Amino acid sequence: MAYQPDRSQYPARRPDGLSRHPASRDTSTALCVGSLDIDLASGKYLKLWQGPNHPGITGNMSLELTVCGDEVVEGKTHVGYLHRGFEKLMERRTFIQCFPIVCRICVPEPDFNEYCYAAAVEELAGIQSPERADWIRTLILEMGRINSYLMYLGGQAGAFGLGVIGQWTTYVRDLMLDRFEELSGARIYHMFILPGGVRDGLPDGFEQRMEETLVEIERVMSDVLDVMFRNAVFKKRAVGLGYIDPALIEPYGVTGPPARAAGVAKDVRKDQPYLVYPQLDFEPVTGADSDVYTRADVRRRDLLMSIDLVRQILARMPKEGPLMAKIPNVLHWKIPRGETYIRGECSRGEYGYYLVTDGSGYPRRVNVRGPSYTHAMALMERLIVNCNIADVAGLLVSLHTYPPEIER
Amino acid sequence: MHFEWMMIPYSLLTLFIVVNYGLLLTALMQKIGARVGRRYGIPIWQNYIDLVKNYGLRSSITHGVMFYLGPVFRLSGGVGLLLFVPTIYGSVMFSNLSFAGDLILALYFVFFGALGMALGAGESGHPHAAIGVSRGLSQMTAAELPFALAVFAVALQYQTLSITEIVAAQQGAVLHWTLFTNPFAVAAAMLSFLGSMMRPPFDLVLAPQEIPIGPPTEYHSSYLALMQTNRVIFPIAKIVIYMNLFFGGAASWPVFFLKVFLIYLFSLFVGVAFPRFRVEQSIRWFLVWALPLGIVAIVLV
Amino acid sequence: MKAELEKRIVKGPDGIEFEVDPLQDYYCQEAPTVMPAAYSKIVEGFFNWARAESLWILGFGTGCGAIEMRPLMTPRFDAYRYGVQWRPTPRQANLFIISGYLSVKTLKRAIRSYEQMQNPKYVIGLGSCTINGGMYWDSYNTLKRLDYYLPVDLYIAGCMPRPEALLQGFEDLKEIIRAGKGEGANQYAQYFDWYKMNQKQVIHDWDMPDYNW
Amino acid sequence: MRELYAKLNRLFPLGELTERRSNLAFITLTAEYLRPVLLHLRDREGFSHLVLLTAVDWLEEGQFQLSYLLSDRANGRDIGLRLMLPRDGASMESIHDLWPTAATYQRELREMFGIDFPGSPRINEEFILEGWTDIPPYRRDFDTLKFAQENFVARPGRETWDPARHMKDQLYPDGA
Repeated sequence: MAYQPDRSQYPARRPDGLSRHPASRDTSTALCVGSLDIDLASGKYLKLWQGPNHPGITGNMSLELTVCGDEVVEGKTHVGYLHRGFEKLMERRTFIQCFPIVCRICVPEPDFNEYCYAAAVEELAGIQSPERADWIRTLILEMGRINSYLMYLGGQAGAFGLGVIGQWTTYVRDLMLDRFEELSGARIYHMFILPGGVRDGLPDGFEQRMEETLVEIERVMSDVLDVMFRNAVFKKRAVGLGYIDPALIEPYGVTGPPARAAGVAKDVRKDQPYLVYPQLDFEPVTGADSDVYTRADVRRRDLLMSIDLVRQILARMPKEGPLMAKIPNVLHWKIPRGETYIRGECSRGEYGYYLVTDGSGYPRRVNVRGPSYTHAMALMERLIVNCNIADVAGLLVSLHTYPPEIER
Repeated sequence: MHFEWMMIPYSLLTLFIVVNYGLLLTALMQKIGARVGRRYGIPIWQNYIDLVKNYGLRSSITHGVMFYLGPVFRLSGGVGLLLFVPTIYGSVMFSNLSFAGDLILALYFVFFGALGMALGAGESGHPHAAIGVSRGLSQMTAAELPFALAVFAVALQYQTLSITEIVAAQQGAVLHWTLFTNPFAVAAAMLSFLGSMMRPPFDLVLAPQEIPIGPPTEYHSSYLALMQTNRVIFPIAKIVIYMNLFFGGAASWPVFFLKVFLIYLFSLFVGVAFPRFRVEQSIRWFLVWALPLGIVAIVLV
Repeated sequence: MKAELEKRIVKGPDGIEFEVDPLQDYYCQEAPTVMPAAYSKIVEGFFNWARAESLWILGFGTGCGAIEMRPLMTPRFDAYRYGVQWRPTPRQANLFIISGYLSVKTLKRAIRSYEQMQNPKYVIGLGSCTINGGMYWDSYNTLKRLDYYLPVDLYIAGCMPRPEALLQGFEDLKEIIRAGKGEGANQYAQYFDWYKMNQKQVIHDWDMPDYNW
Repeated sequence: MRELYAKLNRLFPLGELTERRSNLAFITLTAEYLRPVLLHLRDREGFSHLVLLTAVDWLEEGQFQLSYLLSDRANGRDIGLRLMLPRDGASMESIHDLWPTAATYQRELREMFGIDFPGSPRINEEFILEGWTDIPPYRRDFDTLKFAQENFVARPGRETWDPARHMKDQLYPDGA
């Protein structure tokens, strides 16, 4: 069969004679630097687009695969479908106006954006957030991590056709979203951690309802352990798939669970503790085999550890105290020239904000470092070679990528 | 037994009952599957509405003649299979045209629809359809092998190829069923049955996360409605064969409904609890587990 | 233009040379036509009822609203109860939920997906950003007004809308369809030139046929 | 970090040091010393993780600042390398051979700032934008609001208030 493009997808071309800014790049001469010389007309290869309209793709991105038989010989990640230009938009918003839009950068786990942005602003403005606010921030980040992992487990099982896990985990994720809702009033975008502190304290009876939710999550997790992790077919699919050599960890900037599954105990919570993590009792979860199964297992155990951390936080956090530091009038808030980088360990790896100020009331430059940026692009394009078509979705999900943080 | 004109309205009546039962049964199965996932599930009459909607869509496009004929072949495979096996044992009304066809014809019809579909989906030109077809045909070859062996074992055991006579030989007591007289053949056939029901771990033809959704990707409107109709007839027709060969047939409609439901439920239970195999894993599984059972069944007979 | 789209002579594996013009051969350029309700009022009413009760959503999460789709189809909200299902291919879907802002790059894919759906088809704009740009009112890469590019039947406001709002939206859409007012596909065919003009205004590198079925 | 700076300064001529935290510092340097410094930091000092590579547009000074952020996990410290480039015809040596993942960052910078990295893989392929013909959007002289108003149709009825005046009218009508 000759080359047939997937009809839901269509590559781009630029009509000639369009006026172009000299600095904008001229793609008409773009050369595809591929490792292989692939002659599509030979009938041996097939070009296959997966996504953006594809249930096996994590969100709105696409993979351009060249397959030979059932085997992928080359894969390219295409992103940009969700680009909103956050980094540009924030340059024309005041520091407090940036606060409601940062959480929109990463949808399934928005709280890390709020924390990193708030902490970066506080550091450059020389503000210290109160201790009780730090405890609540840690609580929210750990709750968000549990949410994100629950979403992931459903996706990982679903990528191999085990849909029922997704039903169960989404059910408990909804319970967790209820806790978020009573805390912040919103399910997805909480907008709770603002520069200077947090918006509010815990509502009455929150600890007890939280405990009930955690017990329910643990119960479902033990079911997930039986049905997913001890399932012979799941093991058959996941064990040995998508092996990341530990030597690739540093060159490819791999962080978070993929790195920990390779036996490298990379965890920002331990390496450069922030918020109240130094006072909490935990050890980074690591694995050894560095395949899809180990990554899923590391995340499952990390989830259980987060449940334990939430319990520790609720038991030890101060019940009284201020929630907001004194911040200047937000309408005339100017921050002196400086630059900083704030990082945190989100469920996918190292999440960071690079903030540059120039003494005006607006950020000079904000750069978001999402873990998917390195995982889904360079690493994915390397891992996907020689992978079976059937395993592409499982492999992509196992890197836990969220495209909005790649393109912002 | 010879042909009478009255048999044609009788078979159409069977077809009508089976279509309605199939629509309700598939919805019920979806509901049971949904209960595993803690959901309430679709309304029991949802399949009727979907069918009407798909027939009622205003536009449809075609990719060529075979694209038209694919669903037609598929449906005729399902209907033909149903019509040439006796639905209710001992009933003149619902024995259909089974006097004219034997086991070999039934086996042929099992394959026929899938082949027609492969041709039609191939013409749709979608790469996912092409991959789905190649997956489907290779898996079907592996999965039908143990079934064919089991069928031969049964045919040898009863020394006949007529389905009616096989059913007749199993009447009398539950212990007369092939299930108890030749358990290896039944086991081989039931494993093969899993492979043909399009449920995990053997749903690699549809595989929504891998090649959404395989051969039917390009099908829509009335083509899809035809395929939906087939999707409710064909599994039941196949289950009728299994029921007749291995589980003593059915002497009345209530028994028929119950047995079909239980056999269908078997594939559902396996389906909700397992992820999907890869192609080569699936084929290897059939060759390693189901095929030896079929050979043992033949040897023992 | 990419090399793979240019008219060229291809030598097949069997050694026969033939000419391929991808834009002509792979895509049908025929413009859509208005397809009136062809049946008597009662039949059409019956079909409209069936269309309303069987909404098949295209599984294309174009924006952040896609995150609430999974809760929508799982135990808490379970939209299956109302005849709502996912379809992974546009051919079989009737309802396109534009789940949030559309970037210019996604708009291209959304148009293609929409045009592959079969008449009658419906579009729901989810979230404030489809209505007037919402949070991204000054962004250079997102559309501010969805109904200039695709015929929208219903908007669901919010950032982001809760699953309850979505369920209510489905009920409202059913009302619209049952009343015979869900004629977005015909509207698209009728004002095809206007929609194309708007689409080409934002997509600077238009490199597909005007209509692909 | 001061010892590290002193040690580095003996080997390479470096610019100023800005200490942000005890474990985060930024060092200015010139383009020709970037590669040796990166290599030294990566291989000798344990800064093996490239955290990010991004640019800042200092339009008023006519310069781009490239920021290379490296992290040393064992000692929990980070170092940022600042590098000033002239804004016109900005071009920089590619470091994709040191960190393969840098190719992605360089592709983004090429697209969003118009900074060229000759030799970087797929540098001229479209990354995020598609069919973009205007100024690279992250440059300061690109006005996103103006672009949006020119290109997209806005729905009438959207009002924008100046926050300061709105707050004054709503919260302090007495003029406090």
